Amino acid sequence: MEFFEAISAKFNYWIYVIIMMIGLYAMIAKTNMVKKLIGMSVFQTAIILFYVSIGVKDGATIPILYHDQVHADHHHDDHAHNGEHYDTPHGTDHETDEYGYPSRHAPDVVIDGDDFANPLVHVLMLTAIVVGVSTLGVGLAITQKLHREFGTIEENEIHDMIKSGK
Amino acid sequence: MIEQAPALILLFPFFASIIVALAGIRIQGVCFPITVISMAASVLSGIAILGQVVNNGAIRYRLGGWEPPMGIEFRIDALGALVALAVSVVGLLTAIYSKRQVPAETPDKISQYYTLYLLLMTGLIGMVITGDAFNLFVLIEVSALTSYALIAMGPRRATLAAYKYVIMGTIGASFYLLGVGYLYIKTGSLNMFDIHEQLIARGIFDATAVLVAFILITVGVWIKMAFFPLHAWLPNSYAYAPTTSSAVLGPLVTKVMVYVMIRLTFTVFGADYTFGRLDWSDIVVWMSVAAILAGSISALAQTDLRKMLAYLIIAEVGYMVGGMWLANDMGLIGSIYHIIADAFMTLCVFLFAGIIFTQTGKRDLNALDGLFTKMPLTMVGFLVGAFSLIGIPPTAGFFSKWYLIQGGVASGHWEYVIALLISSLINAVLFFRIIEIAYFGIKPAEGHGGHHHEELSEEGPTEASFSMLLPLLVTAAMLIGLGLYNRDIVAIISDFVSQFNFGVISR
Amino acid sequence: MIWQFDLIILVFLVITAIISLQVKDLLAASMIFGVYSFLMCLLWAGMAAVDVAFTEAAVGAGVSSVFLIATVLRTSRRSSD
Amino acid sequence: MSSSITSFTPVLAALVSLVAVLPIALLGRKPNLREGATFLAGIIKFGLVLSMLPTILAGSTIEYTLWRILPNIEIAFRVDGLGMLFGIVASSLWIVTSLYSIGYMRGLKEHSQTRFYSFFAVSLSATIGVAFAANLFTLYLFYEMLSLATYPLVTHHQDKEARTGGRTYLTYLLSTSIGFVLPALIFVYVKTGSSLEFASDGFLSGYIGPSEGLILVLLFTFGFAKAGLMPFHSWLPGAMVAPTPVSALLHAVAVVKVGVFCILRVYSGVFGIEFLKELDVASILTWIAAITIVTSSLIALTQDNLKRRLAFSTIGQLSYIILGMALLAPQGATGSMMHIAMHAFGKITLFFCAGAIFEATGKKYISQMVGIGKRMPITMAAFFIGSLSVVGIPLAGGFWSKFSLLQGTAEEGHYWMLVTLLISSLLNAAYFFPIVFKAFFCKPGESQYEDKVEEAHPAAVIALSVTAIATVVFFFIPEPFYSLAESAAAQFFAF
Amino acid sequence: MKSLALISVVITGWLLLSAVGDFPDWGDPNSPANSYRLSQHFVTETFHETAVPNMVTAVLADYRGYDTMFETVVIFTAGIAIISILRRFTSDGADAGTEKVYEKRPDLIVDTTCRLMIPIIQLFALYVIAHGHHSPGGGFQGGVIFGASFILIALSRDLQAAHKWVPEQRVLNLAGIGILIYAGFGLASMFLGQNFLDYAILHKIMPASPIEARYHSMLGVEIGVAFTVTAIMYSIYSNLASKGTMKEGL
Repeated sequence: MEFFEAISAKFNYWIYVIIMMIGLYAMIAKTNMVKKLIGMSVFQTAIILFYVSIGVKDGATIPILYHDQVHADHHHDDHAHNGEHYDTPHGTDHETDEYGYPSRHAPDVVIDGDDFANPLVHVLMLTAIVVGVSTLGVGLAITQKLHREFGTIEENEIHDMIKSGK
Repeated sequence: MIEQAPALILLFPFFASIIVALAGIRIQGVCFPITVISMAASVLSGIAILGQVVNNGAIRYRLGGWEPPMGIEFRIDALGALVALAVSVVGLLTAIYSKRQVPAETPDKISQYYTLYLLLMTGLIGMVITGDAFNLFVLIEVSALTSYALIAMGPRRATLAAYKYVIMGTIGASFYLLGVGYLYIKTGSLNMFDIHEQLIARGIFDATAVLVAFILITVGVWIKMAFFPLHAWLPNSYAYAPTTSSAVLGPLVTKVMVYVMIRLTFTVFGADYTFGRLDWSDIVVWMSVAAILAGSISALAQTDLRKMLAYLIIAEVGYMVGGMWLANDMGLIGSIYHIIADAFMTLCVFLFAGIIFTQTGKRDLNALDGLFTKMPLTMVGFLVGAFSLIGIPPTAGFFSKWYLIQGGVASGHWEYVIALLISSLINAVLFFRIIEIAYFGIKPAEGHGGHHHEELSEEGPTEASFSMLLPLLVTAAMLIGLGLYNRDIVAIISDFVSQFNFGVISR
Repeated sequence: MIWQFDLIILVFLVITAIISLQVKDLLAASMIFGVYSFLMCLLWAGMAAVDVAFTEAAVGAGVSSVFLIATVLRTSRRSSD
Repeated sequence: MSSSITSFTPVLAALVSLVAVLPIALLGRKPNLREGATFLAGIIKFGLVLSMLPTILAGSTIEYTLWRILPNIEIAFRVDGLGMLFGIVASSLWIVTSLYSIGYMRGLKEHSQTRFYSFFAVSLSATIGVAFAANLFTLYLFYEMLSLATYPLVTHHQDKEARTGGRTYLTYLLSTSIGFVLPALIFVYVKTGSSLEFASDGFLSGYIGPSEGLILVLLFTFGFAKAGLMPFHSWLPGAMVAPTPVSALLHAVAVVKVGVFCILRVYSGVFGIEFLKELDVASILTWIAAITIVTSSLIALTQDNLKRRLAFSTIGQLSYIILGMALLAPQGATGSMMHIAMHAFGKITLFFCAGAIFEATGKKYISQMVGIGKRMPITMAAFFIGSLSVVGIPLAGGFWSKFSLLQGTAEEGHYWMLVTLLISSLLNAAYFFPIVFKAFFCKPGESQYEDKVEEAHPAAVIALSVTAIATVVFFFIPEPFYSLAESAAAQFFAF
Repeated sequence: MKSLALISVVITGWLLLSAVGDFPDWGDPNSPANSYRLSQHFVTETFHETAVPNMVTAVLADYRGYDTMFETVVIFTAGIAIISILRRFTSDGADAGTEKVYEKRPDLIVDTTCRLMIPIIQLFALYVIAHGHHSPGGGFQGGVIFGASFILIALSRDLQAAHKWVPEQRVLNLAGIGILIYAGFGLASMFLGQNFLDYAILHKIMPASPIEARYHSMLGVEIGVAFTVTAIMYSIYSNLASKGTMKEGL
């Protein structure tokens, strides 16, 4: 069974490779342009899956502080709901920055690094998703323009047209 | 303001693009001046950056004030400053050139055109100056999307080429992204310099993941720069795109990707890893030889002027990749110098091709029939560019070849030297064919001393407009200037190169 | 997080990816691609990447599918492969 | 070592004709002024060159560094005996040739003469630049410049033949210079790391091994294809489609002599005689030269087109020079350097005559020149003198150079070479004298020329008589050239 | 082509898989990526440095705000690119028969449902944008949803109907303004003497401490992003759906 454990320890790295290869194959081998673009999206989502898998931590939750945690020992509960001004608890001797403002917000809140999933990869992947959809849109636009000019979205047919000088 | 120059070189075209997008739709007249002014400002800040770097070392600019690796930083050293300046100068020249071209070729989309143009500039300059591996990916995508559009605005074959480019380019960028991911999973960092430190600190140079990351990144960048086996997208894209588009894409995109390759290879992985541990330079140099020969020979087969030039770009990319992989300082200096020199050479010939296409309306070499007497200035500008591509002193092309061959000889890669010589001979054949047509016309004047071209000179095309001639001539002048002052440029480059002591790399 | 669920979703992902690339009717392909994206966002939600999942649900499963369908209806629905 | 003086004069001498291009091009509409500019430039050039002669004869050199172009490589000029000799020949003959070309071009009403004169001036600059180059890089620079500047001259007629000639011309010259010389140049640079400055006894010895040395020698020898060594000779006959002044000055004097000059420079200044002796290349080079000599002379015999015959004769004569140098003996070197000058004057006379005949009668072929001597006595007399000089018979300057060449072979004991030289002299006689004989002494019937043929345009006639007379004069006073050559040779062999 | 694809796929796949064995276990908290100070800092310090409970938002809009700005630029670029590729301002007879009146009779059920749904959708979108600091969401998600609501109008009625709300011109202005808002924050901090996008300095012009200045600036930035994304998403759809004529939708 430990073999299965060894697999299960990394299985979605394996499967992301499989999905990605499906997409790559479609990108190269398909002749229909829309199919190529679908393959492209599959390819990109597979990469995103890979990145997200990096950030996973066992026993970690979503990278958002929830109320009780934020206000574990924080005076103004209501301020958390609508992001109004946070000011430091009076009377406490927290270090301040050159403007006389507190240099750390709510210093009493203690956060353990292993409780939350790695937010960085999520940020990167938000960007990657947006890039993906932008590329998809441009690709589709080009496809429509080609359809307008050649009347087909099959790449090989277009090549034949150009060869035959149409 | 001077300490903000690193951001400004990027922000001028960036803000200009937004302004053009907003205002240009209503008042199309503002597009051109805004573009030129912003690019000029960008050039000025580029000069400021270069001055700073030369005087007091590499610049670090923290975006958002977060200290790296938390935040993103610009890290501009001699190499970055030089290439950034070159990019902005090429951008300015092409912007001036586009004055008549854009309304002629894309009449109803002027503002969109300039928006995309400026965004492309933003992306390229950002790629050069950024110090963050993932940010580089984002900027690659910015420049890629703009290039797709700039190409797809052309006629139908350009659209098809643009589609190919979309697919290939996405594969390349995704490979790069994957490579960064593989590095991230092993080092946990995204800042290029921090990644390098982590690789050393964790001592994981032997890890398979790092090797795979290296391969993925290299191949991805090769796809984007159209290195020989992966070049399929390039020729048609640049041959059929609108002339201004190819005049800005041809010189810049591939060269900037070469810069990215050098940056990643030396900054992220380090020379010791690339040339010491891996020691693939023999294979890669052979590949570059194949690239050079393939590019030159297929250029020889073309009758379409711009397609021929596009194939020459492939050969030139071979020069630079090979030069970098020669694994000695001379080769590296040569390929860096060639980035700059070739940017202007290619710009020169592409501007020429654009002018010819506009003035004569023909694509093939016959368009050049006896043009010497009709458009002397244009032909003079072209001659300089051609001589530079052939490698005739004192143009810049000769000296880049000089350094590259020097590196090849020093490292004993004779195949590379021979390939360089062959390709310059092929260039000589190509361009003297053109010169002959342009000088004497296509049909030989029979009999003794025909007064052939004087007769033709009445009708037919005339000299191009000032806005098109000026960039061409400036570029030609710069080619000669770069040649005569190559010593100073190489001195700057050596600042960058000298930090890698190739001598001690165990090969 | 429970890796058995993940495994099941991953298997479904592979299946949907293959189907959406094999089916000849492009409209169906687009729809199945939407399914694929939605499964993907489930998976990410399970991986504690809520923002990514949210974005994928909105962008991948939502808008991308609409773009694809628009293109398919505007060009041609049949695909030769 | 001889003292060296820093002076700007050599740069001026090289650049004056380059500057002259501007007025020539601007005055394109007024032919007289244009030619006046050409003359002025020529005279200034010649004056500048002559002004340096005493210093050189005094045994010192003149140097000037123009521009440091590469890390530790400069564009620099240095005038020494060899350079001076070549410089005098080229610049003096330019004046005569411009005179001649006025006659020729106007006589034939050639088109686009402005272009012709401009590029002519440019190529002269390049020639002098080569002559006064102080290091290998500068030499290469001007060598390439010359190749490019002469291309429009070769293709001057723009007809099919001219283009083919031009293509061959460029193909041979560029492919050899880029393919052979450039890599050899960079190899030398990488190996020595020096500034490529010519040293009187070479700077290469000690840096490279014998095998590399041999390869380098061959690369340089064949790389400078302007020297017309076989098998890289066939551009020269091809280039004969050019107008005769071009063939005369460039392809009898400037271009081809630049080729041999470069080879002499590289042998003496880069390798050094001593090192060449170590490499033991004398036999190979002499044999290459000898084969070229004999073959070209034999080919020349079969040519009916006069200019082509002259071209092949030139190829042979050039190999004399290389052979003389390859003997690696003072006498031989002296002879070969003198031959640069002597052959120049003789051969240019011959070309002038050929051009004059063509201009006056439109005839190119020897078989058509029977009895022409009666109609154009001056021309044919000059032709006779020129051929005397080339063959090397007394009363013409060529005798001295050939004499010392023979001396050199004898001293070094290369008897085969001695024989070769003699045979080739016989062949020379065999392909020149019949022309003269037919021209003057033919049976009344077979003369192809009736009365209306006259001498060519006076300018041309004057020019060719001047060179002919010069040839004779140099037989009686070969002094300047001889002393220059000897001093140069003395420098080479100063070990 | 297929064989070429197969070869490249097999090589790439083998390459990628060969490295998998080298990875840390899935979900390992001590893997370099998770244990390195970068992600640790983002987890533990974000709240203290920016007062934003949602780490993703904070990292997105502040630490890597430069990335996000260009992410927005990518969207903007895509919009402009699609217009420049596909849009046809002159109506030639390319797609004939569309010259008729485009106001087709909407289906009653669909129309009513959408009338009910769309306000709710837009309200939710605004919530997602505004509350991105405390809950999943932010400018992108909200913007996409907002754009989707317009797309829904165009789908349920017709493109023309949607155009009454958001004519093309206005869409583009919105997109540009969105980016200007984002970059404006950066520029403002530049004029106040700090580096580009350094929000902390904005406390000089905000009634807030530097940390809160970051907090509020992020909100503004997210709104800018939302503008652009909304506009461009709709613009892309309207171009793709009408094949660039902007006449008849789907």
